[in-house]
Amino acid sequence: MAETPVNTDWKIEDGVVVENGVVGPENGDIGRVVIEAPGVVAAARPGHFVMLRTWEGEPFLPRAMAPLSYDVASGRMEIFYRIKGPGTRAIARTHPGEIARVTGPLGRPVVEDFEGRRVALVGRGVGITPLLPLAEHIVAKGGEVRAYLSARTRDYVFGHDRFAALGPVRVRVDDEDGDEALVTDALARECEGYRVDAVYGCGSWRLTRAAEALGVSHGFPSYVFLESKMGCGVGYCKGCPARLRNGDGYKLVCVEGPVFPTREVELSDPVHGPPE
Amino acid sequence: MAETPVNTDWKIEDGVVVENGVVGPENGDIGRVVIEAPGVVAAARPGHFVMLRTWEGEPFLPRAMAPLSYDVASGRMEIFYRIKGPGTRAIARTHPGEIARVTGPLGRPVVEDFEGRRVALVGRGVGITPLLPLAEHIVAKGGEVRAYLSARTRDYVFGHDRFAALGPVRVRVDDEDGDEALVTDALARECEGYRVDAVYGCGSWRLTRAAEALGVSHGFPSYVFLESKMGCGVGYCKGCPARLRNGDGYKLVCVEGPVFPTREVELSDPVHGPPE
Amino acid sequence: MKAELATDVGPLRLKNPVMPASGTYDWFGRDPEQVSADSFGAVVTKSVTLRPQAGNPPIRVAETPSGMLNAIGIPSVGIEEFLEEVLPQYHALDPPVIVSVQAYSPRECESMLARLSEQPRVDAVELNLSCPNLAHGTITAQSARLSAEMVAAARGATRLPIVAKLSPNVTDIAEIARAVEEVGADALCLINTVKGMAVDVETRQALLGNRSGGLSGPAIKPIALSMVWECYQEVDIPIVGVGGIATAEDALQFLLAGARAVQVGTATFREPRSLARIIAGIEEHLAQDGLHSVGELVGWCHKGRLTVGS
Amino acid sequence: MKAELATDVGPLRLKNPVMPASGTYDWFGRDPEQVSADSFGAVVTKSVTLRPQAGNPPIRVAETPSGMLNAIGIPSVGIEEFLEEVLPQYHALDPPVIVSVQAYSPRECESMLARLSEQPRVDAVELNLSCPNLAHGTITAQSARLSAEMVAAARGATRLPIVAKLSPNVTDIAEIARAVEEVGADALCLINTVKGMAVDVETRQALLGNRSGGLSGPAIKPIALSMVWECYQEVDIPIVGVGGIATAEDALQFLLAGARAVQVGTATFREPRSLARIIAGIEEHLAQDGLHSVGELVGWCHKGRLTVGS
Ligand SMILES: Cc1cc2nc3c(=O)[nH]c(=O)nc-3n(C[C@H](O)[C@H](O)[C@H](O)COP(=O)(O)OP(=O)(O)OC[C@H]3O[C@@H](n4cnc5c(N)ncnc54)[C@H](O)[C@@H]3O)c2cc1C
Ligand SMILES: Cc1cc2nc3c(=O)[nH]c(=O)nc-3n(C[C@H](O)[C@H](O)[C@H](O)COP(=O)(O)OP(=O)(O)OC[C@H]3O[C@@H](n4cnc5c(N)ncnc54)[C@H](O)[C@@H]3O)c2cc1C
Ligand SMILES: Cc1cc2nc3c(=O)[nH]c(=O)nc-3n(C[C@H](O)[C@H](O)[C@H](O)COP(=O)(O)O)c2cc1C
Ligand SMILES: Cc1cc2nc3c(=O)[nH]c(=O)nc-3n(C[C@H](O)[C@H](O)[C@H](O)COP(=O)(O)O)c2cc1C
Ligand code: FES
Ligand code: FES
Repeated sequence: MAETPVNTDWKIEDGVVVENGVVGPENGDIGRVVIEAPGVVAAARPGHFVMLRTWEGEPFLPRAMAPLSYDVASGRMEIFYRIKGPGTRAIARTHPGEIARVTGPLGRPVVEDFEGRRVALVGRGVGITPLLPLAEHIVAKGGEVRAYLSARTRDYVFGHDRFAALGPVRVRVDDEDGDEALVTDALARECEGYRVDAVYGCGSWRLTRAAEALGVSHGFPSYVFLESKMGCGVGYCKGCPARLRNGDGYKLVCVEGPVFPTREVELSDPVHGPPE
Repeated sequence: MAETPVNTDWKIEDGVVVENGVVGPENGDIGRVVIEAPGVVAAARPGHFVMLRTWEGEPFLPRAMAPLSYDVASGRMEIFYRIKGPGTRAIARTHPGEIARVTGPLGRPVVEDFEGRRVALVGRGVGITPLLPLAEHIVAKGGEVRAYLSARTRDYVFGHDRFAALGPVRVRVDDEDGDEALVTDALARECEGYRVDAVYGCGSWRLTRAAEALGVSHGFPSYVFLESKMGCGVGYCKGCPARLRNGDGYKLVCVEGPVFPTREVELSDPVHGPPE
Repeated sequence: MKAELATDVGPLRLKNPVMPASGTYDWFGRDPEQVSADSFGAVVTKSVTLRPQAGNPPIRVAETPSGMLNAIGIPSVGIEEFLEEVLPQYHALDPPVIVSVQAYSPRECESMLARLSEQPRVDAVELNLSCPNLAHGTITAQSARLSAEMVAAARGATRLPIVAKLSPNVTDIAEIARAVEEVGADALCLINTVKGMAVDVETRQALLGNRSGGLSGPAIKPIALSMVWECYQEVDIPIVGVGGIATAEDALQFLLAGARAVQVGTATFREPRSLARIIAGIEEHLAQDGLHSVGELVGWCHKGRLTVGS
Repeated sequence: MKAELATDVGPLRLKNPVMPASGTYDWFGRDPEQVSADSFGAVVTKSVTLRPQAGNPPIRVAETPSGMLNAIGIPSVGIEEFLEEVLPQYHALDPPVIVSVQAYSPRECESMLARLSEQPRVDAVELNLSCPNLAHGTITAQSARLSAEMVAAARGATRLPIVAKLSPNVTDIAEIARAVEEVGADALCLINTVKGMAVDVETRQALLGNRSGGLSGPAIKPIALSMVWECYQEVDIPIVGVGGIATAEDALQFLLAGARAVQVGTATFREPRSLARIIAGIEEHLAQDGLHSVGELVGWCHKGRLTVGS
């Protein structure tokens, strides 16, 4: 089923919440939590995610989260979460010092060698976060990155300075640039004078589709970080299908993803169709 | 069904937890919580209880609690709880400042006039608590009280000094006097030189049965504060039956009790038979 | 714009679609201020039996994950005392009064309904076909034949609207639904509790006095929703949805699946203000979505996809 | 004193009574250290079908109060690839391997069991009779006749122990249990998921891609316990209990109600260490209660009251 063996190198760690709070002045619907779980942090690679549960009782299932950063020295990971349902509301209620059960690292990491390669990263909202570990990895491996980040407001361009330390960053925020301004327009312009070798999209179907179209016309591959409601996160439940583009069934986001070549998978929300 | 109309004078109050913590050095299985809920407190009479929920999510149902004291001036009630299941564990986890949903006051209060009457109160463990409001009421109404209190250790003789301020107190604690020493032995001795007009028992089937036997031989009535697993606490669910002694069906603890004449009801635990 | 909350359940007109479930609310002559049955879409009584009965021995209720088990056993004063002592009190209430009837045979059903038909303020009867204490061992609503016999007897005895309350413990709920529709039920009430059991590890015995009980509360909501959906496909009479409703969103899910009204049971035990909050929440939701009436939502699931966001 | 955790399920000898439920655990050639299938009483595979199939479209899982709905649809590589690629990996494991089989007809069942009987390391088969995707519209285990036909076909094709996994969505579980016992099932597995549905208020549609799904998790524990209890009264073959088990106490309740072993499904998704903890918890409980073996507890509920405290 899987082309490479399923990741079974995860652990379940009873980590501890170190910091937790709401980010930015807007609706108060984005939180940031820092969790100490040295075992998981030490093993994490770009593309990995974790299943997180900071609560007892309801909801029953843990929640998939892709950290913005892992700090091996302190054993800490930093997660931004959009507060929308019972799971993220429960995370928001957690106090420092309380237990955070973390299962991870999960999924297939992005482990290619990026020596000499130029990579564009296109992210929006909390979908920006998994791109930072990737950006760091690419630069560490001798590649170049440019980040194209989109959000509702400037507060939600997570990790902006850290991306900026790694390469050029283009930003579009709705409340300044308008809802219709796509950050991929900047990528489109820059593709004209600059060779791009690959693009990774996350957090917006619209931006990812735009990035894919640029890839097709300029001849570079595009990848997407997919999301799916997950039962287990580890390959047991078969509950996280990504619809394959050729109509040829499904792959499992948790063990065969979360990163897929865009040509393989359908780029639309299974419930709501194509949003934003 | 009921001889007097069902109590519908209760309210649901979103009170607030003011203090909460474990009591005494032993197992850490008794907690004390102070809740500010002025509306319920103002209306409470001896014999009343409340349904309490300090948690979101599980367990689904609130828990019946009989406060040790109500302070109208501060709008606060003081509850001692034995930590044994999910409900009391959830209470134990509650922090000051958090919401405590209180439905009450519930049940039929003890409203007799106690002018010139001498009342013995026999309680054990957290079953001591409902006796204090009754003791205060009796003394306020011109009666006399003697308290016969039993517990595992001295820390668990709740409200000892407040009982002592109202009348003589006899105490038996297991860790000093042994498991087999019944505080009702003291009552038995004192019944010899002293006229007792009534006895109220709470928190121990064994002590209540002993008190009843004394009542029968000395010719005074005995009453018992009954417990039952409750669904609603307000008479809707019919889930809290007290078995009538004559085999004549049931009464509902929440609306026809919790205080019953012992001659009416069976004095045994419906699940575990006669314990302690 | 104020949305219209009124809804029809067959011949019954309700000012809003929310009522208590039988056995989970009682009118004691007056209500605590925060409960106020006058605001309900209807009032449903605890099931009443022909003859007085005491109910089951303790323990009668147990908690389960997101729900509870009950083995109450329908304590009842009997129909005569009910008509004399209990029902007259309900005259003070504004909403329609639905009397829940527990009959142990079609004959009992007939005689109870005949008595109820003479009353001035009974607006409908709900036949509790789903009680597990029947003499011949099956629950009426587990058999299409027995259910039809009971409803037919009721139909012969009254012109009052008849709501047939079915059991989820069946292989094919639609079969039972069709059977009672055919003999003249005016509406379905779906679902009664699901058979369940709790074991006490300490005593090593069944926890409930009656051994098994009925599971209710949020735990069973997905089961109830599925049965409402199925019966909506299969019968034409209106459906009252019940099972695990605790919030306005829950209630909306039942309307979308095909219920014209809903009942709230166990949630009241956790929070006696539940019904009032659900009514307010539905109203708010309709306004937010720019809908004119509750009726627009009923059965929407069956219509196909609503396109949003594009 | 160390208590004996070993238990027999018919001809199958297990070192402890705890195994994963089909479709909720997979052996991928190795395990994370904290999971370790080697400590399980047995291993049960995800159901395998004769021919490859892709499974259902998204959304496949939804959360419900104290549980979840799934409409996975049994994605399967088909029996041939299963035998070639998947099963050989299981040889590395110590516990007995139970292969779950999803057949769409007695004929398919026969041919799959014939193939499985040739394998060296298949210790038993579990027949999933409770899948809602059958061509002719009913779940096999909703009909005593269809269930018996399937089990009879299996019995004719293999001498391996056969565990028949039944559906809770029936009027009378004991009837189905007796039917499969009669044609040679060696054990029962009770229960599969309960039919349920979730509605998305935003889209106003069924949330799951396949509309309805199967409810699992703690929410259904009381239902499963009740069915184990009932079947224990009615059949002589051993019962494997499953449905909502998340703690050692849950597992003990199933043993007391009559199960000889238990399966743990949804709880693993919340906490992958669940099985290990349940095994340890049972052992601890036996020691505390001074019991010599798990077997002493099995069916205790049916024996009458244990007197304590006096
Ligand atoms: C690999 C991976 C990494 C993720 N990383 C992050 C992260 O870093 N930060 C973050 O905030 N979120 C992240 N998510 C998403 C997050 O796991 C879900 O949004 C989560 O379910 C929220 O839980 P909840 O209880 O708050 O909301 P839920 O109740 O689960 O969901 C609320 C609403 O959103 C819908 N919904 C939930 N999940 C999805 C989904 N995956 N796709 C479409 N609709 C959905 C539900 O149907 C519901 O209407 C990630 C998801 C995946 C798969
Ligand atoms: C009127 C009244 C007043 C009360 N006042 C107090 C009080 O002031 N302080 C206090 O600590 N408790 C009091 N109780 C008891 C308390 O409500 C219950 O013990 C409560 O259920 C504990 O909740 P839990 O979730 O912790 O335990 P649960 O899980 O509810 O119970 C734990 C164990 O105790 C058993 N059990 C629970 N309730 C009862 C019962 N009533 N009789 C016999 N066995 C039972 C259960 O079967 C279970 O095995 C009162 C009860 C009543 C009816
Ligand atoms: C304590 C209790 C008592 C009940 N009594 C009755 C009854 O007398 N008649 C009846 O038809 N249903 C009775 N029911 C079933 C409810 O009316 C309802 O169908 C069921 O509880 C599911 O709804 P819920 O999950 O909202 O509680 C009772 C339920 C409970 C919990
Ligand atoms: C995601 C998921 C997939 C399942 N797949 C199967 C399956 O393939 N075959 C089967 O017989 N049962 C399957 N089941 C049912 C479980 O084996 C089990 O009977 C049910 O979930 C109840 O147990 P639980 O509450 O412990 O999960 C599945 C359950 C879930 C939640
Ligand atoms: S979430 Fe369970 S298989 Fe992917
Ligand atoms: S607890 Fe519901 S009637 Fe007493």
